[in-house]
This record gives sequence, C-alpha cells and structure tokens, in this order.
Amino acid sequence: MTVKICDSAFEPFIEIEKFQHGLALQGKFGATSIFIGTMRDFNNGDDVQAMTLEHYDGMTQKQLAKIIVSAKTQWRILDCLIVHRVGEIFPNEPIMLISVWSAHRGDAFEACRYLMEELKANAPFWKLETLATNKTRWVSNSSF
Amino acid sequence: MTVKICDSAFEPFIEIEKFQHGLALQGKFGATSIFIGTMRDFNNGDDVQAMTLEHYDGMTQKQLAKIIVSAKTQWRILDCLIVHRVGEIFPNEPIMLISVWSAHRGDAFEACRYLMEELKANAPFWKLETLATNKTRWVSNSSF
Amino acid sequence: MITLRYFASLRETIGHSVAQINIFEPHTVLSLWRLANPTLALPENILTAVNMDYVSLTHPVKNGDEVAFFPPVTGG
Amino acid sequence: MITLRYFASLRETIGHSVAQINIFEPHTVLSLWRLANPTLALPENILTAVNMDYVSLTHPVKNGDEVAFFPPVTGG
Repeated sequence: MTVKICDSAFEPFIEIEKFQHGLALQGKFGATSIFIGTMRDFNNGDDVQAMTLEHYDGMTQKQLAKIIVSAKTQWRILDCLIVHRVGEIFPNEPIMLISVWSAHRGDAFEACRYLMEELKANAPFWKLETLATNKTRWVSNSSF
Repeated sequence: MTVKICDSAFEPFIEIEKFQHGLALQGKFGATSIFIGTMRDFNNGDDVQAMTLEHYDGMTQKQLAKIIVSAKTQWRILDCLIVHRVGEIFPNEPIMLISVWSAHRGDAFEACRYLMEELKANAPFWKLETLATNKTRWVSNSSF
Repeated sequence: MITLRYFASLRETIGHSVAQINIFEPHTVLSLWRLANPTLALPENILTAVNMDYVSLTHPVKNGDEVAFFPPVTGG
Repeated sequence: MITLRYFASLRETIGHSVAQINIFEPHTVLSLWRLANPTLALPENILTAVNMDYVSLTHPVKNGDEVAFFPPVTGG
C-alpha cells in the first residue's frame, strides 16, 4: 500500500506498471481497477489555463493512510497505489491516480471507487484555478 | 469507441496510453476509469498453469458494440476502449481491459463497471483451464 | 441452408464446431437442434443465438440464418 | 506553544499560513481561533484539524498541538 505525493508531472501508466511489476503477488491478482483524474481545460462553464494544487503536507499522508486502512477492512485488497500531484498543473496533465489490485473484480471496483470518494471528501487538497481571462479562483467542492 | 480482439499478448498500459494520445478530446476528459483482468495462477482452489480462451468471432464484436451503445445512453462517455485476448494465455498475462474517458468521475466509474458486468454476462467467451495436474476443465460462470 | 455453430464444451460433446442443414418446413431453434442432433437431448442451460443475437428456444429460424448453441459465457 | 496553520482561501484572508501562540488556560479550537484572530469571525463551513485529524470546533487544544483551519477540500 503506497501513497506518493508528486510536485512535478508524472506518467500514470508508467507509475502503475512499475508498481505492478514490483508486486510480490504475481499470479494472484485477477482484477485491477484504476482511476485517473486529469486536468480539464474547462470548469463550471469557464475556460481554465492552469491550476495550482495546494495541500497540507503530512495531513494528506495521514488521511490517505486512514482511508486505505478503512478500505482494507471492507474489501479484500492485495495492494493499492495512490499518486497525487501538487503544485502548478496544466490542462491534460494527470492530477492523481488510484490503482487497486485484488483477486476478484468486485473488490477492486468497489475499493477503488471508495478510495476516490474518500480522497475527494477528506484529503486536504485545494484547487486554485487560473481562468483563460487570467482571473484566479478557488474551486469549491460543489463544482464536481 | 473501439473494440479489439487480440490473439497474442498485449500490454494494457501501452494500449491505453496510445489510444488516449489519439483522442480528439484532449483537455475535455477529467476522469478515466480502467479495469484490467489478469490471469491468476489459481481458481476454485486449484493451481492453474494455462488457459485457452475461445470466442464466437463476429458475435463478440456485435455484442460488445451493443453493450457500448447501451452504456452511452446511460452515462456521458467521451470515449471507450475494450481489448480482449483470445487463445492460449498464461498466469500473470492480461486477459482484457476496459477504459472509459469522461468529464466527471461518476460517469467513468459507473460506465466502466457496467461494461465489465455486461461483458461477463453477454460476450461469447469461454475459458478452458489447464490445471497444474495437466487436467483440463471448462470454467463455469459461477466461479467468478 | 442454415449454419449451426457449437462452442466450448458443447462443441466437444457434439464433436464438431460447424454444421449446415437445409430446412423445408418452419422450424424453431429447438426443433432445428432436434433435426440436427436427433440422438442428443439439448443440454440444460445452453444459450442460443440467431445471427449473433441471443434468442430463446422458440425463436423461428430460416434458411440463411446462422444458429449457435453454447454454454454460459465466462470471459473477462 | 500551539502552531496554527491556515490553508487555501483562508490562508489568503488571514494573510499568513503559520502562526504560533502560547496558551495559559484551557482552550477549544474555536476559542483558540478567537484568541489568534480577535477581529475576524470564523468563516462558515471552515474545517478544523488537530494534529492532522479532523475535529469539531469544541475539541480541546493544548500546547504542543498543531491546529489547522481550512475551507472544504477539492482534491482529486
């Protein structure tokens, strides 16, 4: 179970493949459920040119660890990887990924969805958008 | 919306990345939900050394196209990719992938799960396992 | 002429994957099975497709159709 | 000594991200806010954490704690 916070661009498929290659459980996982969040060039009807992701270093890791422990009590998870970007991000760049490995698809799908919803609700990240007009605004939770 | 049937090994992350790179909708997708099915080295309590996936060529493509049309009527999907292996497969090799791109995560998660369940129920694939004992057996649906 | 296709364990039971048969009277999927396999009762839980769409056993068939018989699917 | 942290739009409102304050009497998260920001009412919908765990405004604080105030989160 690994959580990575990145302050520069990352390649989600390379991260997942490298992590999967290192899993001790080769041959044991039948199901991998992955979610990737990517920056859009629009939000709430406005064109967006960039975004700065602020986070509470330390609390992010603590909250994500709690979320993973909670998921493990609910589903049979062999392993999981969470990578989350912070800092300045441009449209089309990956923001975060969650990948869950398990023997069966139900566990993988449900745990991945749960981790994503809990991350959105509890992990201390905040988005500051720079619109095409150069105005900036903090994204409120309701916009998703 | 693309469906590929492969009769030799494929690299799921390369398939997805290449497909995503070619999407016309750069900057428009905020959410990618992916499911990858991988061959396990065990099933129903037995060690498995290989598997042969038979399918009904033509009907597979027709059924998967119908499933995708049905998903598009239920969720806002920007694009999707399904790749399914046929022929002889060994433990740890990918069997299939489903990837769904959409603006928002709810659509991506739910459509990906729906596509997977419909594929399991309706796409004409059959698994013939070769156990570690060299015995072969057809996998019945209930084992998943 | 109707093309019959058998898949997976049913193909092994039947001993071949494709057969062709001409019909001169109205037939359903079930009566076509009986015509093609007079000594073998249709196994339980078998799925049937006409022209690559799932149908029930009472679905009519005509010359030119492709009729498939197979056990429950297990892909993915 | 208690460390106070402010994030995102609240950090901009306050004008700094970190402050430190000694307390000599029992305090809650809310009374600590009032002590640190006497001229600014706590904005609505603000979340609070003590030592990186979410807590309510009535949660007690003591010297050595890290107390954070921030708007609803929007990551992912």
